[in-house]
Amino acid sequence: MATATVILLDGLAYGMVLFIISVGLTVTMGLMRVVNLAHGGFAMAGGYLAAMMIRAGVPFFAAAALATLAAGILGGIAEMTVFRPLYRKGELAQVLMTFGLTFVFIAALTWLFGTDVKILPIPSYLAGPVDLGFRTYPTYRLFLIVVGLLLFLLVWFVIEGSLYGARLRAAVDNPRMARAVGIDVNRLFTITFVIGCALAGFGGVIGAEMLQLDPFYALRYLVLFLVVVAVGGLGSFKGSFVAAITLGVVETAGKFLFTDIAAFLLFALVFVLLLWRPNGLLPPKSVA
Amino acid sequence: MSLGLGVENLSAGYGPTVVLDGLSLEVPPGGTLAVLGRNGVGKTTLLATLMGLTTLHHGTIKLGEQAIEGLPTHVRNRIGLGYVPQEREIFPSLTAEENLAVSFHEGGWSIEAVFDLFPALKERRHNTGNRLSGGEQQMLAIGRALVGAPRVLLLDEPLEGLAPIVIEALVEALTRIQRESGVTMILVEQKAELALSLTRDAVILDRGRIVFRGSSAALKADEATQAQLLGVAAKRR
Amino acid sequence: MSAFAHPALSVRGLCKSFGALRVAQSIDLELAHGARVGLIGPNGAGKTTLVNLLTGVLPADAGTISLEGEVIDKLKPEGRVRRGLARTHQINTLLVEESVRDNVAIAIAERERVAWSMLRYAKAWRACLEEADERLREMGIMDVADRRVSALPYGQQRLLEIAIALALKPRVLLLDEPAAGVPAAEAHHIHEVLERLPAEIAILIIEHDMDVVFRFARHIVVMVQGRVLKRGAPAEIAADPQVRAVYLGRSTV
Amino acid sequence: MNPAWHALPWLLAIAFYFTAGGYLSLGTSILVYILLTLSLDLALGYAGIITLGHAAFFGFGAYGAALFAIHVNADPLLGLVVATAVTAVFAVVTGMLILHTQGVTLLMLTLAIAVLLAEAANRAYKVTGGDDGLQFTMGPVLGLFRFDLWGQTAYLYTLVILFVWFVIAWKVVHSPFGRSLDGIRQSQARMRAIGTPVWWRLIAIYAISAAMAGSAGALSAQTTRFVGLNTLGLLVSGIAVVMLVLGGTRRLYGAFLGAAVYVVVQDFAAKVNPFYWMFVIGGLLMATVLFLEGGLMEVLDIGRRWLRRLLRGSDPT
Amino acid sequence: AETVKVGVIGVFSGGFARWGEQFKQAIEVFQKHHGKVVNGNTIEIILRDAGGPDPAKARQLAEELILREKVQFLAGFAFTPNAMAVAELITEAKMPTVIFNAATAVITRRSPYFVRVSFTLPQVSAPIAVWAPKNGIKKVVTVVSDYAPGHDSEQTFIKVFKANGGEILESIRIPLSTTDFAPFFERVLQQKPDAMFMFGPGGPPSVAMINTWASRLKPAGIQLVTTNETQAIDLPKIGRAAIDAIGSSNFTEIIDTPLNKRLRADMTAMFGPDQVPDVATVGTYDGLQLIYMTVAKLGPRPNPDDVMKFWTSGLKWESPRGPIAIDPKERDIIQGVHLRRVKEVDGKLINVDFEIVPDVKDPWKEENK
Ligand SMILES: Nc1ncnc2c1ncn2[C@@H]1O[C@H](COP(=O)(O)OP(=O)(O)OP(=O)(O)O)[C@@H](O)[C@H]1O
Ligand SMILES: Nc1ncnc2c1ncn2[C@@H]1O[C@H](COP(=O)(O)OP(=O)(O)OP(=O)(O)O)[C@@H](O)[C@H]1O
Ligand SMILES: [Mg+2]
Ligand SMILES: [Mg+2]
Repeated sequence: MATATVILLDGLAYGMVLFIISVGLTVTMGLMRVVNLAHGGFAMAGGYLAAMMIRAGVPFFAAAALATLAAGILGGIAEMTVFRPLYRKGELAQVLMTFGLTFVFIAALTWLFGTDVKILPIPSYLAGPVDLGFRTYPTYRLFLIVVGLLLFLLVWFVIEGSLYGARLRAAVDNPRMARAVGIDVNRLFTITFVIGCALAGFGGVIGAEMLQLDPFYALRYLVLFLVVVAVGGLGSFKGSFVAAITLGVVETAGKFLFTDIAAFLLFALVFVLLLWRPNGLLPPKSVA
Repeated sequence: MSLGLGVENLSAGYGPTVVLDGLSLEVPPGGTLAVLGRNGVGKTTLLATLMGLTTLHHGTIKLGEQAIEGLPTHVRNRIGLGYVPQEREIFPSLTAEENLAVSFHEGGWSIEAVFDLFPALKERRHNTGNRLSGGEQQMLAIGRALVGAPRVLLLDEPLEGLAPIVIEALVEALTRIQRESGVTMILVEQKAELALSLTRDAVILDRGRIVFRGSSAALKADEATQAQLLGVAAKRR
Repeated sequence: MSAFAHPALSVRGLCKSFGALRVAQSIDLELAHGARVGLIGPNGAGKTTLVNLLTGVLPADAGTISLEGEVIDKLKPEGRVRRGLARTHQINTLLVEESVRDNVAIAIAERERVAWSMLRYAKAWRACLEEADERLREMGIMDVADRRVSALPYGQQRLLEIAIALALKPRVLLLDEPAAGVPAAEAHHIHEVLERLPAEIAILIIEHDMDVVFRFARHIVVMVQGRVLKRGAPAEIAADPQVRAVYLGRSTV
Repeated sequence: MNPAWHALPWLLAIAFYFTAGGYLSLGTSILVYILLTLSLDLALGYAGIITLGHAAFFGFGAYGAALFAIHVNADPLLGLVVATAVTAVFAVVTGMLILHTQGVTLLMLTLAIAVLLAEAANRAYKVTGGDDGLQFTMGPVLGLFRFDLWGQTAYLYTLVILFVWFVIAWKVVHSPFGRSLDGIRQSQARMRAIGTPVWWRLIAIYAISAAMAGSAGALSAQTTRFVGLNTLGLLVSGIAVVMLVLGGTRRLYGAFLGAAVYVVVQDFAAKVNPFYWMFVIGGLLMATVLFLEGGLMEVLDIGRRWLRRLLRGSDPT
Repeated sequence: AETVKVGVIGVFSGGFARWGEQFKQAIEVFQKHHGKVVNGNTIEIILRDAGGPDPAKARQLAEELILREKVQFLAGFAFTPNAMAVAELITEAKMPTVIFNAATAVITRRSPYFVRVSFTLPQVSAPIAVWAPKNGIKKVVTVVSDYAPGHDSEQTFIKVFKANGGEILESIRIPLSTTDFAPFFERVLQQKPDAMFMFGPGGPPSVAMINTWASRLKPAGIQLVTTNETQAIDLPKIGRAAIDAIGSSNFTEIIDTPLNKRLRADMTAMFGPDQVPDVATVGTYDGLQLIYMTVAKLGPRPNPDDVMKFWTSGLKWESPRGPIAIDPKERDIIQGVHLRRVKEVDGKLINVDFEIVPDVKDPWKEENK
C-alpha cells in the first residue's frame, strides 16, 4: 500500500513535470498552430538563466520569476523577427525554421556555458525529504505536484474560458477575417508567443530537477513535449493536463511493475491512445 | 453618426496582378450602393480592398474625411467598416456565440439582438462554426458585422444560401437599420432585382472598371442595360 | 436483372442525430431513373446532412440506402462514388493548388480507373485532359482552364464544382445549392447543362433560389427539422400554406 | 524543363567521382541521404503524409541488408532487393494501422513506430548486436566489383541505385497516380467525393516511399559494412525532413540539393570548428525559410531565369 | 623534418559533446607539456566530429583522414560503435589506431591495428565485485542502462560477484530514454539489498540516477556501488547526493602522482577552476604519449607493421593515473583500478581511494581466449 502510494505520487510528479514543461507548447503549437520545435530551446534558456542567477545569489523563486520573464522577452523578440513571416508559410517551413533556431540555441549555450550539465540548485527547504508518516518522500516532488495543479488552473481560466482565448482561436483559424472583425492579430500573436515562451522558461526552471539542463536539452526532451500536446489534443489545456498525468502515472506504474518492457511503455501507450482517439484525449470542441 | 465612403482612382489586385483598374466611386453618408456584375469582374476584390485585404497599387479611400488606405485592416474595422465576406469565413473553432463575441465593439448590436433576427442561429449558439449549416453560417457572417458597430456595411452576396423567409426578415432588418441609424451600405449581390430594390444607387462593374452608374430605380427599369451588362434578360424570358 | 428494375436511389428510415439534435428522423426518399427532384427547407433543416448521409461522408444511425437495388450502407464514400453516386458541395471543396483543368482531369482519371497506374503517364492522362477541356467548355469556364483554383472568382469555383461532379458521369447526382453565388445568367446556363444530361440520370437538387428549383424540379420534397414535411408537384408545394409559413414566406414563385 | 537540366545533376555526380579524392565516401553518404530524402519527398512532399518515422524504414533496410549478408548471402544486389522488399512489407502493415490519421497525430504515430522499433532492436541485441552494432562483410557487386578501400565501388553502386529509384520516382509523381496524390494532399474530402480510395492510395505511396528509404538504409549498411542503432534514431528522421524542406518539397531535385548542401555545409563547418557547426547549419536553415519561399531550389530557378535572360539578351516578359 | 598527421575522431557536438571537449582539452594540455615537435617532426592533430554514436559517419571520416589527409595515425573514439565501424577499414589500410575512450572489451579484437589506452568495462567492474562480498555487501541488485556497455559491466559484475559468494537479487536494465528513475529505484528498495550496483550512460541521466539513490535508497541503508559514475568532473553536479557512493575506476583524479598533479594544475589554469582531468582526459593524454613515443622511436613515416610491432613489444609508461602497460597479445591496457568512496573534505566532494588493485588485465579477454 505504502509503495502504491509512493508510485502514485511519483507518477503524479512526473506527469506534472511533463505538463509544466509542455503547457507552453500547448500555447504556441496547440493554440497558435506554429510547429514550434524550438520550445525546448526557450525552456532551456530559462533554466540556464535561472541557474546562473541562483549561482550569483538570487533566491530561487526570484530567479524563477526573472527567468520566466526573460524567456518571455526572448520569445517576443523571436516572434517579431523570425516567427511573424512564418505563420503563412505552412508547417514544413516552420519545422525548418524552428529546427534551425534550436540548433542556434544549442550552439549558443554551448559557446556560453560549455557542454556540461548545469545544476540548478533548489532551495534547502524544498530539497530535503518530508515525512509522509509511513516513509519519507522528496519534498520537491510534492512541490511539483502543487505547482502543476496551480498552473493548470491558472492557464485554464485565463485562456480557455476567456474572450482572449476565443480571439486567439479566431486569429489562428483565419487571420484575414480576424483582422476584418477588428482583432489586432499581430499584437495578439506577439503577446501569446511571449506567454508560451515564458511558460516554457518557467517549465525549464521548475522541471530542471528531473529534466536536467545541458545544451542538448532542446532536442533531448522535445519528443516528450510533443507527445503530451498531441495525446492531449492540439490546443487543449485540459487535454494536455490529462495526457501528462495519464502518461506520467501509467508509465511510472508500468516501469515499477514490468521493468522488462519499460522501454516500450511510453510510446506503446502513445500509440494506443492515439489510435483510440486520433484527435487526442480531450480535443477542443471543434474537432471532438 | 453616419459616414460616407469615397474611392479615388483605385488600382488593386493580388500581388502584382491588377484586378481593379483606376476605379472611383462615392457613397454619401447614409447612402446605399449596389455593386453588380458578372463572375470575376472584381466585386469581391473591391470590398476586400476597402477592408485592406488585397494589394493596393494606388488610389485613395476615404471614410468620411479620413484617408484610410494606409490603415491596417483591424483599425478600419474599428473605425466603422463592417464586412460580410462572400465565402462567409466563419471561425470554425469558435462557437456561434464566440464568433459574435470576438467581433463585438461598443455600440454595436448586442448578441441577443442578432439572435432575435436569426432565431435559427440562437438554437445553434453553442455549435462551433464548422458545425453550422451553410445558411446558418451566412446568418452568422452577417451578425458578426452587425455586432461590430459598423458605420459602413460591406456586404458580399449576403443572401446566398438563405431561405426565402429568412431573406425577407433580413431585408426588412437592413432597411430598418439603414433608416434608423443611417448606416452606409455597399451591397454586392447576384440577385439584381433584390439588390436594386434595397439600394438607392447602383454601379455595374466589368473587368475592374465601372461601366454603369446610376440610380437603382432607373437601372431596375432599364432592362436593356441589365441584359447587356449583366446578361439577366435570359432569365426573364 | 436490369438496373431499371430498381429505383436509382432509395432510402428507407434514415436517421441521424448530432447529440440531442435529430437532423434526420426516419427519412424515406426515392429517386427514380430520370428523376428531377428539388429538396427545399429552412436553413438547418438537414438537407446537406442528408446528402452527407447518402454519400457516406457521415455514418447514419439507422436506415438503409440502396443504389440501383444494391444496399450501399457499408460502402465508404469513394465506393459509392464508383457505383455512380456523385455530388457537389454547398461549401466549395476543390483542389486549390491545381489548375481548373487538372481538377477535372483528376476526377476523370479516377472515373476511368487509370489513377492507379503509376508508370504510364502520357496516353491515359492526356485523354483525361482532353475530356476535361470538353467539360469546362460545356460549363463555360474553358477560358480559365489554366488558372489555379485559388485565384478563381467564387462564382466560377461554383461552376467548377458542378463540372467535376458531371465529369464523374454519375447515375445519381446530388446538387447542394449549385446556383448559389452564380449570377442569374450563369444559373440559367447550369440549367441547360443539366437538361442536356442523359435522361435516365436521377438528380436531386437543393436550392434556396426558388426560380431555379421551380424551373428545374418536377417533384419537390420539403424538409423541416429532419423530417419530410411535404412532397408533391411544384405547383402544389408553392401553394401549400404550411410550406409558405415555414419556408417560402411571401416570395412569389 | 529543358532536358539538358536533367542531365546536370548526374553529370555532376559522375564528375565528382573523378575528382573526389578522399571525399568519395562523403559522396556516397550524400547519395544515401539523397535517396532517403527523395523517398520522403514522395510521402511527405507529394502525398502530404506528415512523418517523423522514416528512420524506421531506413533502419529496417539497413538491418535487413546486414542480417541477410551475415546469415543468408553476401551478394549486395540480392541483399538490397530483399531488404527493400521487407521494408515495403513492414510499411504496408504499419501504414494500414496509422494512415487513416492526419497531421500531428500521424506525426506522433510514425514517431512512435520508429522509437518502438529502435527499442526493439536494442533489446534484441543477440540479433542486432545492440549498441555495439553489426559488422559484416559484403561480396562483390554482380560478382565482379569488390568494395574497395577507396570507396569507388560503393559510390558507383549507390549512384546507380539512386538513378534507378529516381526514374521510378519521376514516373510515379508524373503519373495519374501521382496526380491523385497531389489531390489527396490538398483535400481528402474532395478526393473521396470523386471516388478515390484515399487510404489505399496512401498506403501504396507509403510503401513505395518506405521501400526507397529501406534501399537507402541497405546501401548505407552495405557500403560501410556496418550497421548501428543510430540508423533507427530520431535524428535520421529529423534530418531527412530538414534536408527535404531545405532543398524544396515536391521537386524531386530538391532532395538532391537539400541533402547535398546540408551534408557538405555540415561537414565543412564541422571541420572549421567541430564545436559550433550548429550555428552555421541553424543559420542556413533559418535564412532559407526567411528568404527563399520554395527552399534552395528557388536559387536554381532564379539562376536559371537569369541565365536564360543572359543568353537571349533580352527579357522575354 | 616532416609533419606527422594524427586524425582524431571524436564527438564535438550534439548531446555527447562533453567527450569532445575533454579530448580537446587533453590535447592542448599535452601539447603544452610536450610541444608539437618530436625529433624535429611537427605533430599535427586533426579533429573530426562524428556528432554522436554514428558509425557510418565515423567510417566516412576515417576514410577521409586516411585517404585525403594521409594521416599516420588514427585516434580518438568516444563510442564503441564508432570504433567498431572503422575496424575493417583500418585493417585494410594498415592504419595504427589508438582508442582514447571507447570501453567495450571486444573492440581490440576487431582489428590488429587497434590499441587501447583507456580501459575496458569489465576491467573496472570486476575488482569491485571481488571487494564487495568481503566487505559486508552480500546481496545486490544490479541496475544498468540498457545498452551494450551497461550489459558488459552488468555481466562482469554478476559473474565475479557470484564467484566471490555474493547473491544477486534482481537485475534491472533501464532504458536509455528514461528521465524519471524513481519507479526503478522503488523496485530496488522493495528487494532490500545491501547495495545496488549501478551503471549509467553518463551525463544528465547518471546524475539523476545518483540523486534518486540518495533520496530513496540511501536512507534505507542501501549502498551504492558503481564504476566511473562519480568522476570528479561530475561530482559538483551530483552534489552531496554522491556522498558515500563507492566507485571503481581506472583513474582517481586527486591521486598524487607527479604527472597528475601537473596535469591538474594546468587544466585549471588553462580552462578554469571547474575543469579537472577525467578518464577521457587521461585516455587522450596517454594516447598522445604513445604516439609521440612511436614517432620518437620510428620516425615520421613509420611502416605500420613496425608500429604495431612496437606497440606490442611490452610497452610500459607512466600515466597521470600511475604506471600503465599495453598487453602485447591483446593490445589492450593493463592498469591499476582504484576502489574509492565519495567523501566531503573541507566542503569539497572528492573520491578517496581505499584500495588500489594493481595491474588489472581485461577479465573478458582472459575468459574469452
Ligand atoms: N487570390 C487571387 N489571386 C489572383 N487573382 C485573383 C485572386 N482572387 C481573385 N482573383 C481574380 O480577380 C478577379 C476578380 O475576382 P473577384 O473575386 O473580385 O470577382 P467577383 O466579381 O467577386 O466574382 P464573383 O461574382 O464570382 O464572386 C478575377 O479575375 C479573379 O480571377
Ligand atoms: N457535426 C455537427 N454537429 C452538430 N450539429 C451539426 C453538425 N453538422 C450540422 N449540424 C447542425 O445540423 C443542422 C442541419 O444542418 P444541414 O447542414 O444539414 O442543414 P441544411 O438543411 O443543409 O441547411 P442550409 O440550407 O442552411 O444549408 C444544422 O442546424 C446544423 O447546425
Ligand atoms: Mg465575388
Ligand atoms: Mg446545406
